[in-house]
Amino acid sequence: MTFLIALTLFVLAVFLGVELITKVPPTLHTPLMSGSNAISGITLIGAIATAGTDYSWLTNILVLGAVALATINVVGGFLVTHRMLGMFNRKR
Amino acid sequence: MTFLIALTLFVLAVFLGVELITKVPPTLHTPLMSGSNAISGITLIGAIATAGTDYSWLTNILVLGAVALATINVVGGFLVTHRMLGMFNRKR
Amino acid sequence: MDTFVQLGYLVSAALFILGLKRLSRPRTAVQGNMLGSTGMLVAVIVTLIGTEAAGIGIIIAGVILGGTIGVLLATRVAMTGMPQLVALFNGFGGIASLLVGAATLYPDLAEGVELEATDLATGALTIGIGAITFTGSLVAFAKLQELLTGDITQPAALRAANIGLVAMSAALGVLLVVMSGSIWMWLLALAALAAGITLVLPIGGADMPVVIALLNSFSGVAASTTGFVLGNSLLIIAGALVGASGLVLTLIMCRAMNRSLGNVLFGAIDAVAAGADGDRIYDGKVTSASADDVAMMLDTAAKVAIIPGYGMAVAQAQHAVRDLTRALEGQGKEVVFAIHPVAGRMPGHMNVLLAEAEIPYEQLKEMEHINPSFGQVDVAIVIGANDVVNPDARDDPDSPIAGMPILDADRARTVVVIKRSLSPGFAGVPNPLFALDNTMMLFGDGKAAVEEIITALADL
Amino acid sequence: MDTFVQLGYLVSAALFILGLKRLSRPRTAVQGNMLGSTGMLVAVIVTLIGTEAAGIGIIIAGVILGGTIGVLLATRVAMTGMPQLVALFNGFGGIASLLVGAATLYPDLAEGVELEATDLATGALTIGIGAITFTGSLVAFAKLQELLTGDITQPAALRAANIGLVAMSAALGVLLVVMSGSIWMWLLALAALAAGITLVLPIGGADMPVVIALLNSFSGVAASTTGFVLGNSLLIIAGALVGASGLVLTLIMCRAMNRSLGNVLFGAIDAVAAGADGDRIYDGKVTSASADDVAMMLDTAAKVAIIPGYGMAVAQAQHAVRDLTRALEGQGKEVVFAIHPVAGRMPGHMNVLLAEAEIPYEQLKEMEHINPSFGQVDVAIVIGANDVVNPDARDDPDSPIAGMPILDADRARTVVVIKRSLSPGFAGVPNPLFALDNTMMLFGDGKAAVEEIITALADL
Ligand SMILES: NC(=O)c1ccc[n+]([C@@H]2O[C@H](COP(=O)([O-])OP(=O)(O)OC[C@H]3O[C@@H](n4cnc5c(N)ncnc54)[C@H](OP(=O)(O)O)[C@@H]3O)[C@@H](O)[C@H]2O)c1
Ligand SMILES: NC(=O)c1ccc[n+]([C@@H]2O[C@H](COP(=O)([O-])OP(=O)(O)OC[C@H]3O[C@@H](n4cnc5c(N)ncnc54)[C@H](OP(=O)(O)O)[C@@H]3O)[C@@H](O)[C@H]2O)c1
Repeated sequence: MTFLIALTLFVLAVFLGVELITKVPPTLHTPLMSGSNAISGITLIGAIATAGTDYSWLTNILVLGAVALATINVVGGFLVTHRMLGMFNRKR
Repeated sequence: MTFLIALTLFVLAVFLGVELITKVPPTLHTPLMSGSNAISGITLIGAIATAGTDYSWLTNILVLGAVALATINVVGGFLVTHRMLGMFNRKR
Repeated sequence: MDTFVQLGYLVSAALFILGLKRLSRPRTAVQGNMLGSTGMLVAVIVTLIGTEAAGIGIIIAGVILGGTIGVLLATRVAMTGMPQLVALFNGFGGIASLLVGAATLYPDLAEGVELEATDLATGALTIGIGAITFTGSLVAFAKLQELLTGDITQPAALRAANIGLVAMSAALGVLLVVMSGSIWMWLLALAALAAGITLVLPIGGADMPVVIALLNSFSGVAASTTGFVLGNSLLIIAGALVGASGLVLTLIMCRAMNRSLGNVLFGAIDAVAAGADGDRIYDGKVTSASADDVAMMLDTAAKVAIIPGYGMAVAQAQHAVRDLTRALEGQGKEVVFAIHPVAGRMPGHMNVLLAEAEIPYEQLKEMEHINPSFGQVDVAIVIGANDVVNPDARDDPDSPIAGMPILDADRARTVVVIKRSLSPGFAGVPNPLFALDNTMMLFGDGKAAVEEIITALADL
Repeated sequence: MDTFVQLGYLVSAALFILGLKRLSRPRTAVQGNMLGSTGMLVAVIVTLIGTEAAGIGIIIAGVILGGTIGVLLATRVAMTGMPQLVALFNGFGGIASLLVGAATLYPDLAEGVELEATDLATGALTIGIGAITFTGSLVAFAKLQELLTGDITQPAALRAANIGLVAMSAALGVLLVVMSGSIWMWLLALAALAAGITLVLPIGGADMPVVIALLNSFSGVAASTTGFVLGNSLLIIAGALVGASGLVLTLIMCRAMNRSLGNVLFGAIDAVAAGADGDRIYDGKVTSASADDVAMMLDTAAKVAIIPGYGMAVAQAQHAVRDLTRALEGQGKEVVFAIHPVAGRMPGHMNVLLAEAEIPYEQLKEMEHINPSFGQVDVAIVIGANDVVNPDARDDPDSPIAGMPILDADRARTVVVIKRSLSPGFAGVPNPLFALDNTMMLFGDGKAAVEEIITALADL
């Protein structure tokens, strides 16, 4: 993938992100924030892909930290969002 | 560009197109249709890129036809949209 | 160099996106169209610079030829001819994609170069979809331009043939991928061209706008698959944007008519066949009136609603209607226009015509907004509209147009209907509105009739 | 194999998109979150299958460790602690991006392998933005968790330091690209970590939600640039989606407070400094009331509006408020909740709390809907809200919060304000509402005060 194709993907996704989020009701700001925050934990797959490419102790530690921290972000983020939304939904 | 990256671009653009167009007022259906129709004339750049890759008379004729027809679509499409929108806008 | 081209394509894609975004809001639509055309210009310039201009002669010849024709068509056509012109342009886009696909694949196929299966598959899609778009759009054009008139006698046979041809195209596409010979490519093109004709031929003229939007979506997809064949990111993106937006527009229109896409494509003729016995409904119940009668009725009215339809476009009556409006307003009456979303032959058709006649936008009321207040309307003047004010759609569940939302003109105190005869509108069904006690028919050409009313009003 | 991974990534990206789309509509939000997490699962599985699992031990250890901590944190936290937890998670995402960036670049940098300038540049961005996200989020967490309290004495100095550190980070990033040594990478990380601290430290606690949304956007961008470094399409797309949506959310919130982003980031402290002389406003004009007084007032009311604010969250008074509502409704009164978009410390904060107490969604009225009808409200009960009902924002153009839209509680026939003292809310400005003739203050903890009212009502 060339840099410019990568940039094209980036630009398309930015436009899409803007369109998806404009006009959310304030009620949903908090769950939307924590839900999209969980998605930003996608860096986890970067961490996984990086593991095992190098055997120096320094990179191994960096990678272990990256995997663990990104997992907290992902797992915690989705769970907490679910809990929050659950409170809204009991009412409908 | 691999096929799957191409497919990824396609999928992103489809999502984006859907988001951009949902909830257009009926008033704008006709100009929107002709405006997006003009954009579909983008195949013109495909025609241009194809010109000169091969010198057989058959491909040359195909390419000439493609360039001319796509140009009609592009030029005519944008112009006609502009005329239509002009009628709306005089009033504001 | 490649980086430069890619960067230009990215800028162009962004301009298309911003353009579409603005095109879909009334205030910014003109600007949106400008952005779109700027994007196209950027794309063309970048491509010209970026490719070895070996075929530059062909390119220049093609652009001059196409540009001239495009400008002539776009500037000469009357506003009423818009729908068919858009169909025609759309067809040209489709065949251009077909030709590009063929021109790219043909040399390699002819020389027996081994091609990737994905390239062959997307090439086959380009050719198939481009071909359907082309002939389908031409048929739509011919129908709207009334080059093709008269009833289609064998809709069922055409539909069967269409299914056969689409299946055959698919099979030929698979053969092209598997066997990789140029003969399959040409056969595929032929089958798909025939499929486009049989797809659109049996569809009623009233449904053409939906068909055009759908074919517009097709032409976008064809451009996009061309991008797959050429490895061109901008073609992929722009084509996909148009493909998606065309499909969304199609579905929005179907929803406005309360019909499914399948029903539009495969159900229209049956509906027309179903409603024919207008005589029984109209017999002895239709009140015919003169322009003087209408003027007297208007004289005592305080609130007037004008309902334009396809007939107003045919009669080019929009300027006369504007004059009538001004005359009535001069007498202190309130005049509004009730605009049905599918009045005319094209979405927004009435808005374009009335805007042309400089009727202020604020005076045009959408269906949902005006319907609840028809009870307060003293006189509803229906000019060349028919299906969009047919109470059967609302009241008779067995009507072929049952469920289509309508303007409740029949709830006005008095209804004046201006048309040339009792013949039906595009859905082909009779309209009980014409036989109501509070309806008076003013038979005649739309423009002439309105002008007569104006004169009669002045003479009162 | 690569095709398989790419296909999995495409599916995952589509799931994220659908997830975000649904998350932004109340009816589909739960489903949206499910789709998002499914997308993440697909991405992880595909990555595990697709990469040579050389470091599988590390991966498993990391996932188990992180997963356990994540589950514990997410299930243990109280609803009032949500904002800071989101900040914390966000910081972890930021540092993970930083670490991935460093782990990818470091081996090559250390061995002197020549790297593309674009890889180094996006690597520098990853490290810089990841670092700012990390420390910025930690400071936001500490502020919200009230680990960091007290006024920041030198906001101007901190801001100057912040500008210096950001400039330094940029310079170090350029050095990294040009000189390509690992030392620049570590220095860059340090400078950016310090920049994150100095960025968030001077910002007032009331503005933390905006800051968190902004840092959320940053963490998305950091993930996206990680994707550039690794050539990973999914990271690019998902990161960009979050980056854009975080920014849009930030701007929506700023608009709800009628402030610019620049003002939020660099102007908050001044506002707090500006409003201090509450004494003059309140002196001798504040009417203090007992729970019995309030109950008597409520007894004659027909329409009651409850306005919750941050204090209700602090007091955990939502269940008591629900009981009060039921009691009043039992006496045939109409009770509505007026929800200000930035009441509390987090957008939607009040909605979450009231939903927890099972107050029906239909009873919650948004600001624009309730404001025109405050004239018909007999008693407005303000529970722990302050800034969002400050009439100065509407009437005094010199007020530090001038222009922020407020709930027009002062237009109700009678206002009851429940809070512990006359001390200001988070904007730090005095509130003339408390000194109005038709306002009675019920001093005390929110929960206790509401319970007293319920008892008093029952005893009437
Ligand atoms: N707008 C769209 O986008 C769209 C899309 C798809 C389908 N359609 C369909 O098109 C139809 C539109 O309804 P509509 O009410 O506007 O039109 P309509 O139902 O087609 O009726 C038009 C009427 O105009 C009369 N007319 C024709 N020429 C005239 C002239 N020169 N002067 C006076 N009257 C004239 C005709 O009656 P005479 O021959 O007796 O004069 C005819 O009954 C609907 O069925 C709709 O579903 C529209
Ligand atoms: N929601 C968001 O997303 C968001 C985002 C950014 C900024 N903000 C800012 O946050 C503020 C929110 O306004 P607000 O009116 O909800 O809150 P506020 O203005 O911060 O006032 C909260 C009040 O609650 C009282 N309180 C605290 N603990 C209490 C307890 N245990 N029992 C009873 N009362 C208690 C406090 O007074 P006492 O100490 O006298 O009791 C205080 O005056 C606004 O300035 C807004 O701009 C919110």
